[in-house]
Amino acid sequence: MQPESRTPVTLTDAGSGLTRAGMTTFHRELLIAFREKQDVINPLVFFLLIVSLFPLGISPETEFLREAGAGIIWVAALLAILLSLNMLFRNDYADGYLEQWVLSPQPLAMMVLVRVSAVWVASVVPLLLLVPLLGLMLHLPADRIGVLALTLLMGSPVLLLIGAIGAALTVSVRNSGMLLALLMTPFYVPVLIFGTGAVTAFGEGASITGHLAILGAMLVLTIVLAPFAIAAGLRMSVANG
Amino acid sequence: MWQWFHKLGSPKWFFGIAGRLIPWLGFGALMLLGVGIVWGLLFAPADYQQGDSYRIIFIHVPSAYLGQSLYVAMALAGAVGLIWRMKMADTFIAATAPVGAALTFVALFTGAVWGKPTWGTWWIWDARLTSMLLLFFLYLGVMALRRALEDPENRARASAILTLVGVVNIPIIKFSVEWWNTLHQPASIRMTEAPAMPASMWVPLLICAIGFHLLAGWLILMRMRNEILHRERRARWVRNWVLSQ
Amino acid sequence: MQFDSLQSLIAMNGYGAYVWSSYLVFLVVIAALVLGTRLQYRRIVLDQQRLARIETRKASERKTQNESGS
Amino acid sequence: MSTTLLEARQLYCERDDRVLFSGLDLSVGSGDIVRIAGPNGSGKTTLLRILAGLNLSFEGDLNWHGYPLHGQRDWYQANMLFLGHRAGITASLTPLENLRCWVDMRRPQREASLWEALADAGLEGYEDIPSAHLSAGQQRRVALARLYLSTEPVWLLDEAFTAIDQGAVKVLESLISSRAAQGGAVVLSTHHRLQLGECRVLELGGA
Repeated sequence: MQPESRTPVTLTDAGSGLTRAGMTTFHRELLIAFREKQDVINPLVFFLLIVSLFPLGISPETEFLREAGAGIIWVAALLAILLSLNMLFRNDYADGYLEQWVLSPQPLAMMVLVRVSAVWVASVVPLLLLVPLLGLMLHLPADRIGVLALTLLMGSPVLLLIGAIGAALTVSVRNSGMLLALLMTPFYVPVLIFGTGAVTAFGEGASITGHLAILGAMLVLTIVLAPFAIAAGLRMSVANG
Repeated sequence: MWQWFHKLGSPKWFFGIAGRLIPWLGFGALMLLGVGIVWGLLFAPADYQQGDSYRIIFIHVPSAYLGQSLYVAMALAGAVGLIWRMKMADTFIAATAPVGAALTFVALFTGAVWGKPTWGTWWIWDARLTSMLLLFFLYLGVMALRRALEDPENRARASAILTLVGVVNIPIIKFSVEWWNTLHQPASIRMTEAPAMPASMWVPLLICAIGFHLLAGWLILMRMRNEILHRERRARWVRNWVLSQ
Repeated sequence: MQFDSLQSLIAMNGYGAYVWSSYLVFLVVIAALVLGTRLQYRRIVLDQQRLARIETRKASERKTQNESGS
Repeated sequence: MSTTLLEARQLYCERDDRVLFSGLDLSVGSGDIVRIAGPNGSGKTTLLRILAGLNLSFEGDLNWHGYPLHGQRDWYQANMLFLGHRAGITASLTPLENLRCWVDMRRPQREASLWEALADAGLEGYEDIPSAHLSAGQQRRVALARLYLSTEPVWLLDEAFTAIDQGAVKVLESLISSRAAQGGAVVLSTHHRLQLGECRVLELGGA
């Protein structure tokens, strides 16, 4: 056992090693997602489940499915993302790593953005890959599936970032699934409206640039503002451990 | 002005001021609401289009307006609480959330009931009613989050963050619901803005609106006093006050 | 006065049910709020009075013990 | 004269309506070791979390190198290591990955020194198995390995080594005293009877 610790005591100033820390967080998140496959598979199965319920519940005719298909897929994606939210911070809060992560010298808002984008890649992109399959299941024409996938591609980061605010606020609360859904639903409505609006507009042959512009605006607004709210929420949740 | 602002922060001083204000607010609310509602119900002329069903406006519009401005007030209190770490700000949020939720519910219910005679359905997905429904969820969210967090410090900071995020989203929600409504709603049954009202209609409405504000103020100040008594229960002045009751 | 008799006031040419139900709900909600606030107030005051009594009794017991003890 | 690294003045903290401490002053300079003592629930953890900048619900002020701490948060966190009750080890990652993630977030170091630190902490041969298969004591040793790698001058250890065996306690004592000798400062609370050189004791919960 080597008693003397080899490393000298050095006083450093902050603000160094941001990219390295970002890469580590991103890499770590993907690694955990790969190892804990269950957290990634659950939202996928949930997504598939919900979409296949609607034709059974309402009616399997092509005419209805074609008209309602986009809305069904959007609502199902929204709920699946809501489900994958507690994968974000809950495990790290339980084993104490969240404390260490909050106490790292890097600016927390940046780290949060990197972490949420890693979770987006790990658990939401698989959802998007499933969209064409589900679109065909709901008899959507190919070009409309393309527009649907595009709106989901722009809308899902907004859903995840806003949901992460709720996740950060409720990470210290036991079984907060329902609370999270209640907190976040009102904030999801605008994204849902413009997401499905774009697809229906495309169906009627109208131009969708307006909708995509607004979705893009929401995306940029959320990317800039949400990380600060998430960081504040995490600092609050970690305060007395 | 600054000195007054900081005095506002001390619970004991606020408790005294609120104590003196409450009877006036209560009496004023009773008077104004009494006059406004009686005038609106009995003396205001019937609307040539909607007949007497429009009389619901005298409680629908003020409660809808208050439901929204109380949420904005909570967000402001949240910001003050976060920036200046003022405990009284959280007392305000704790007191206002239920009042705001109740008024938003009243607005929702009266709006729906008003829709029945006018359009034959109990609930229409009209832009304003839908955004009021979402505002109601926002209130429920704040109250549920506050109940879920035991630690007072966490509860204060969490509800401040949530109300601030909420207030940023309220215009976005309203805009997108308005836009969504024009897309799906044939123009004919769009809930019209308050029609150009003759004086005999908007005067009672104004009186009711002021009455509602006093009513909300009365309720909120009372609830804040309760909150202060609970939070400062170990302080000497609270003990003396409680024993003197 | 728009209505000449009580019956016509209640009927309000057909809209009575909607108008009065709205005002009733408004009254019920406000009454619930006021009642809730009052009960909350009474509960807090009673709790603290009980607590204060317990503490004063305990303090007096401790005082008598000290006197008897010393 | 040792420069004062961390200084707390007139700290007051109240938790579920008990006053944990009020008017508490603490000045920690380089070379100091301070042990926070007191019965359970006397606010040891709360005080350490306040000093770490995690817990913000207190009155009084907290200075780092003479500057108010809340203004210097990133600078302070770059020079402070906090280990709490929970080891902060992710179960699905191996000890090596845990250590690498932790070090890369703070002050990246060579891969070889990671292996050395794990070996020093007595985890030879366990570097590559998922931490879930490690015992609680071994998971604590991964946290111990962090101390080997840490170049931070200030350590705040809040009962960080509950489940470790006698051998590891010896290692911990030497690490702490060598950190203080090299000009760092350690503030800790622990159940173990640690034979530390000259160590000031701050008694809590005396009232």
